[in-house]
Amino acid sequence: MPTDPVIEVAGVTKTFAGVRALDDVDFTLNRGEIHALVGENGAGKSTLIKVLTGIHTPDAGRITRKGHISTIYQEVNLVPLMSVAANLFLGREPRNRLGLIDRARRSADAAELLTGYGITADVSSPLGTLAVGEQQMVALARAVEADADVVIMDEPTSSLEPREVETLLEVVRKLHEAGIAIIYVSHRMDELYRICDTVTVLRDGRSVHSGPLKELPRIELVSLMLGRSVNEIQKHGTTAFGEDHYAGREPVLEATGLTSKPRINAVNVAIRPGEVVGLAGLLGSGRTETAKAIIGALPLDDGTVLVAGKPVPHNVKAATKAGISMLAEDRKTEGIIPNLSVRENIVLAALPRLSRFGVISRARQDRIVDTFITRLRIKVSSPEQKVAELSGGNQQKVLLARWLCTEPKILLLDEPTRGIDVGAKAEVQALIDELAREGLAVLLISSELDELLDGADRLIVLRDGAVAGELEGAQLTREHVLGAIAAEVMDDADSN
Amino acid sequence: MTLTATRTRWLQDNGVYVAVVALLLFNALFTANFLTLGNFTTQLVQAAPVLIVALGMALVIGTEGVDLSVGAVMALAAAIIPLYLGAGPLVAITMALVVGLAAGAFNGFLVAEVGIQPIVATLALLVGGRGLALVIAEGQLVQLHDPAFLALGTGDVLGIPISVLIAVLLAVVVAGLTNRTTFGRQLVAIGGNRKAATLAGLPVNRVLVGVYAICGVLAAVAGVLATSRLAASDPADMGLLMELSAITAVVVGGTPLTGGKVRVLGTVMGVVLMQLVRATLIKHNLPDSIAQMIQAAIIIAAVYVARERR
Amino acid sequence: MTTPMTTLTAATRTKVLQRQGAAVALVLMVAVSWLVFPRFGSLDNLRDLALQGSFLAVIALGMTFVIITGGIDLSVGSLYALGGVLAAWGSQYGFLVALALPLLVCGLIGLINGLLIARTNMAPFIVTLASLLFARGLLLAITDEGANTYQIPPDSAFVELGRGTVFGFGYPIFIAAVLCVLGGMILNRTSFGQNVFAAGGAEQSAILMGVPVAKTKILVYTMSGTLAGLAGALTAAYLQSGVTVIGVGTELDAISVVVIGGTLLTGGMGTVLGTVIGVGLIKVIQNVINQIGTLDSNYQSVVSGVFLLVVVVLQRILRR
Amino acid sequence: TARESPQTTNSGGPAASAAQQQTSGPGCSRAKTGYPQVDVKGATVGFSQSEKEANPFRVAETQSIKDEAAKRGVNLLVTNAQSDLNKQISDIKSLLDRGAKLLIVAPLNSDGLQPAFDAAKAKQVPVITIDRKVTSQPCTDYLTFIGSDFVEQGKRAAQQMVKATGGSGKVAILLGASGNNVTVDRTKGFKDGIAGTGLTVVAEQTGEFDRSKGQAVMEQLIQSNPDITAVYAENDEMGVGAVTALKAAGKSPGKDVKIVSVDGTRNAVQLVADGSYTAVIESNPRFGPLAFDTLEKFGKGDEIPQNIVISDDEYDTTNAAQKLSNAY
Ligand SMILES: Nc1ncnc2c1ncn2[C@@H]1O[C@H](COP(=O)(O)OP(=O)(O)OP(=O)(O)O)[C@@H](O)[C@H]1O
Ligand SMILES: Nc1ncnc2c1ncn2[C@@H]1O[C@H](COP(=O)(O)OP(=O)(O)OP(=O)(O)O)[C@@H](O)[C@H]1O
Ligand SMILES: [Mg+2]
Ligand SMILES: [Mg+2]
Repeated sequence: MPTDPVIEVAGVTKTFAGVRALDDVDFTLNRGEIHALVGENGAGKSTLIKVLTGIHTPDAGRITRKGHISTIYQEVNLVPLMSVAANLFLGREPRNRLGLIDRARRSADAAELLTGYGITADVSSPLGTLAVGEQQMVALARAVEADADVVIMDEPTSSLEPREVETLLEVVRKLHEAGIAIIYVSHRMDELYRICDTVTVLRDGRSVHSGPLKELPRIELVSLMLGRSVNEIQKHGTTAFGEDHYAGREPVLEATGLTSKPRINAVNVAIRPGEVVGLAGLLGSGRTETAKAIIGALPLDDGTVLVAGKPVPHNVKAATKAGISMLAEDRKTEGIIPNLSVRENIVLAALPRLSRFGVISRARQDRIVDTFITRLRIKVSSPEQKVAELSGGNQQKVLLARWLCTEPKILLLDEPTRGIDVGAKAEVQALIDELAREGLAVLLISSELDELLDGADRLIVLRDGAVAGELEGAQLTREHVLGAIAAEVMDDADSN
Repeated sequence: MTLTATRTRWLQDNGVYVAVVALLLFNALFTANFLTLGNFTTQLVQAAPVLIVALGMALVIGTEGVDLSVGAVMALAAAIIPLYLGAGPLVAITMALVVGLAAGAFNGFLVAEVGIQPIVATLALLVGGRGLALVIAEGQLVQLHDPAFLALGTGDVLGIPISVLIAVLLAVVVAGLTNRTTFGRQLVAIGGNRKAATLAGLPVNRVLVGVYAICGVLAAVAGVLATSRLAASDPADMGLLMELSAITAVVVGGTPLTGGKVRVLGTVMGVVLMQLVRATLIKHNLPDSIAQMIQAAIIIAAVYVARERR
Repeated sequence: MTTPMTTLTAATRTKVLQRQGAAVALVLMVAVSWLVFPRFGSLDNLRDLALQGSFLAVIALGMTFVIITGGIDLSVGSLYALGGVLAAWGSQYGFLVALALPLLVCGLIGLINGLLIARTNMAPFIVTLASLLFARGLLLAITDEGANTYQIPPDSAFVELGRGTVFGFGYPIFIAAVLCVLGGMILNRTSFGQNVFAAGGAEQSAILMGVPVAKTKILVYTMSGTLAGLAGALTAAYLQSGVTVIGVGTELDAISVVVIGGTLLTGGMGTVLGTVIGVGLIKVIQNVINQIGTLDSNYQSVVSGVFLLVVVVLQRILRR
Repeated sequence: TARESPQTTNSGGPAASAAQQQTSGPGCSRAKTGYPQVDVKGATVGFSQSEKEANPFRVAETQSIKDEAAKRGVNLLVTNAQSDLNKQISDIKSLLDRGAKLLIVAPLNSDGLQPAFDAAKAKQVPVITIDRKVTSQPCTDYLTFIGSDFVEQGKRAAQQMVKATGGSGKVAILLGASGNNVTVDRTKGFKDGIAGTGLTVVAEQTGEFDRSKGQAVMEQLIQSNPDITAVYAENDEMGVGAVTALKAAGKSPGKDVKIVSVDGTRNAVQLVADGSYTAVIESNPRFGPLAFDTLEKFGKGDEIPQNIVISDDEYDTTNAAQKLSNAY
């Protein structure tokens, strides 16, 4: 491939309050290439991107840019209260003859544009009412439509389900054909190998490898990322779930008739101790809402939740007390408390257990925090570091730790491995496995089908907020699940 | 980290202390009769009620809230005192505190349960509360003569004025509350990210009601002390514009209005700084116009130094 | 398909109620007042209501923009008074000076507010609190500690700006109306307006989306200062003098009407129409308290407080 | 200057000091204004009060108007502007709207009520302003002003101060609220009054007419200027606050520090009687009888002087005990 760099980075270093996020990094993006940027959580990927786009100024080094860069950042960065259409065209609104914004045209254009991305939501409703995945697609559409020479995507698929991922990859391919250079960050190996030409591996802020991707065996890529030998890694598979879980006799969680119009309708979920139940479904099918309904965070029109046969009042506090915990999908707005330290974030939900007469026991708190930081390999400079300063994946681990230290009976996990690197992902999965074996009931929501198939003992498939089927044992195959999900497409065809 | 960065960071954290020391130095050099015990006592006594209110305000601000009604609550407390003073000072003080508690809990209820934005929820009590106090007092200032009650404002223990002792004690309690208790941790978590705190199963509403109730009680305590010192119940003027003084002191002391953080010692220093500024301006007999402009400049300077960098 | 249809209309109905909670309250208030107090509906009374509302509306218009960006402007009360004094002083040099001077000076103070807030990351509450003090101090300084009240010659053209009428309705009413229409248009139909929403709705995201957040904030505070100065100038023209004691607590009035009008104090959402309705509500309740007539003056503030509470609680309940 | 005849309709006590007044300026009659004749008895009269009835002066003022209205069989409408000038204009317009044929206005400020006066003029309703003189035209914009002369009050305070101190010493002035013309006038009168004596002003700081602010300011001043020998407070409340501050600083007010203030509230006069206060210049709030008399006379067609200065009493150590019942 001829070298025609559109972005050149030489010797860039960036330090945050003692953390060296980028250390003498060189990086070149050539015209028309799809360049994978990979590395463990906290390796410096997002920081490099922010340096490229000018959000951060590097402490040292040189950056050369040609042309216009358009970026999809790791966390959805749109304005939730503004309408979908306004978000799409913010900064380049269509005007009428008087120079005023032509709202009708804006809506029409937006609707048309989004249909191309498989989104049919009402473009005049506030963006915040869309599911996270849908928002991600809006962000994608916005970035792609902005006449860019370079498009940067920081984990664009982390909250997308398979069909959406296909749409996205299709978009990437089209961009590629149009000669646009792309930087693509993802922890999903399959995607990388399907679309990327070249790869740069970051480890601890240093660029450890750069070259064509196809020639690099997958196992070697992982080894480069983790800085461990190939042998060491071969012991693990792609997912790290064990086989069977011990399933207890009576369900510890019984949620029946959960209804919250118009989002979910008469959903039943029952989980036995030691069982991992997966929730499958398309984007916006109501998986998140189901989990929120169980924990009491969604106002219900109808439905009851029983824990160990006893009804639980419909609020988060009561549910938490009854032993239900939920790892929220949107860690930025519903998960981390940005001002607080890692330590404080971890013990937050378990405080009552760690204190006597309302006074916190320092020793017990530290013991728990240290345990989880080592066990989940959370990368922090110290437990006192502000959680907002951690990389996305490490924030996710902090949240997981928060829930594990409440010692719940039932754990609702909404996209638990979203944005987590391969190494840590395997650990998280192994952990889920271990917890289930210890008798925990787990509800697992994941957009990665493999994760669901391997991890769950039983799958509930949701469609349009209602249960469309349950799969167990031999039915747990890709084909069955896709079949159950895809029924929707046929339904749509029927009714039209 | 570079040296300048360290220095900026240090100044950012300790700017308010630096400012207090600078102002003390200025006064020691240029203000007549400043370095006297009597003068220091005066400054502390005048600062005590503001500090007590500011402590409550700091907690409220920590939850990403604000309480505009503190001045009105002080007036309510003042109005209550003469009604019950006949039954003894303890009864009167208790009643005043109960009213403060009720007012605060009401604010908390509006914020937590009804979901009204703090500034508006407490604005209602700011507008109506003083009116209510005046209705209770029938628009009259009442002179107080009960020696036991008045001792609260004028008495001292080992030379330290009682009101100053109470303020310091309360500061220590509030510091313990924020740093060492579940309640304190939950409070800043709510201020940092309320949605996340809710999903983490924290008793969000209970904590919010509690915080506003504490703020109400503290405002009432301040009202009682100020009333005792004035030797009169004066609901028309008691605590007028106290909300702004308290908020200023809290913010100058390094607690951000965006919530998620409470600095108790900083708040104490913020109160002391603003008190010193006022004293300096009076002692140098500056006209009101200049005094107000200088105050504005000092507030900006103090907050500028302590601001969070992006 | 009937079910989706009915849910749709029901949904639209609740949406209207949610958005227009204040409007519903205003219509109710007006209807009841009209029935109970025969003089409420008199043309004279309505003219006076509109005129009194117009000054507040001009200030609240600026405040609406500020609040939508997630900020707050406490300096408007002082700037309102300062604007009046400057206009009265300037009136000796003619109409243009009387009008331009307050706009320039108050606009400049607004600009400084904006610069401090946008460029140094200081909290709007505290920055504008400082300029509240500063502007009041400045006002006292130029009036010899309040001893001088500048008079506007009764026959000057400037007085006409405040006192002139069309069909008995004062010019300030029309000026406020035009400004509010313009304001609404700017908010909803220009990129600047969109930037205002974006800056308040999610500041970090807006920056990442390329919105000039700092510039937007600076503009918004400048606007708010200028409008407060204009309101002061109009008031001075109306009162024929630069009264030094006005504007105390006006910032709280302005904030309440904006919030009553449904604008979120946390930013990102709001309408000019809502603010106008909020102004209407506040002025109507004041008028009604007067119509009752027998209320003890101390009770009046209790009633105002309770009213404020009822409106925000109602709105909150409607929004559920 | 014509002298009004003393009023005798009132029993002694509080109203006694309202019994005399001086008048000045060219007269104003119904003939000159062309206003219709209105009988006070049975008429609808509007009273626009400026501030909340939350201090003794306002309470006594409103009460005086109400009492007198009841006595004369007047249908009285009352509004309160809650310290908001724009509201006072609305208030006055609404009083007119509600059918007031005569108006008594206690202006919030000397300037700025022109629109309200114009509205009254348009309806041919005579307006009497009380307690604070406005800058508008007497006889055209309003009928007459009944009230105290604030500059004069300051001068009289100065006289008392000179008498008590022997004309030498260091004075601290506790100013009223900034920007308020009562503050301005009482300061001017006092400074004029002490000019040429041995009294020097060492500090002047605002106590905003508020007792606790007066106390706080005094506490600061007595620390930095321990040699202050006299305090002039522009209202009683601040003066009483200063007494508390001085006592706490180990001074004995009334003796080593002389205190003179303006108002005539019961609390201050009591202190004078007790000996810990030097003198109080009264600012008489009992406008009721005089206001309605004036309206009656105007109705009859008599000429009304453009200024009617209500007479203010004085309380010092010689008379405070006897006159205590006059204080409000
Ligand atoms: N604003 C900040 N302040 C302090 N430290 C920061 C900040 N942003 C990033 N860091 C640190 O820089 C390092 C790199 O973070 P970065 O977000 O670039 O990682 P990443 O490779 O994108 O990880 P992930 O896969 O988890 O998203 C981390 O150690 C992180 O804690
Ligand atoms: N606050 C809200 N207001 C209105 N509609 C909402 C709201 N939140 C979600 N929805 C809608 O409810 C439906 C279900 O959303 P939900 O988040 O449960 O989907 P999901 O299956 O979890 O999707 P994802 O894959 O993004 O997690 C979606 O159509 C979404 O647009
Ligand atoms: Mg990242
Ligand atoms: Mg979801």
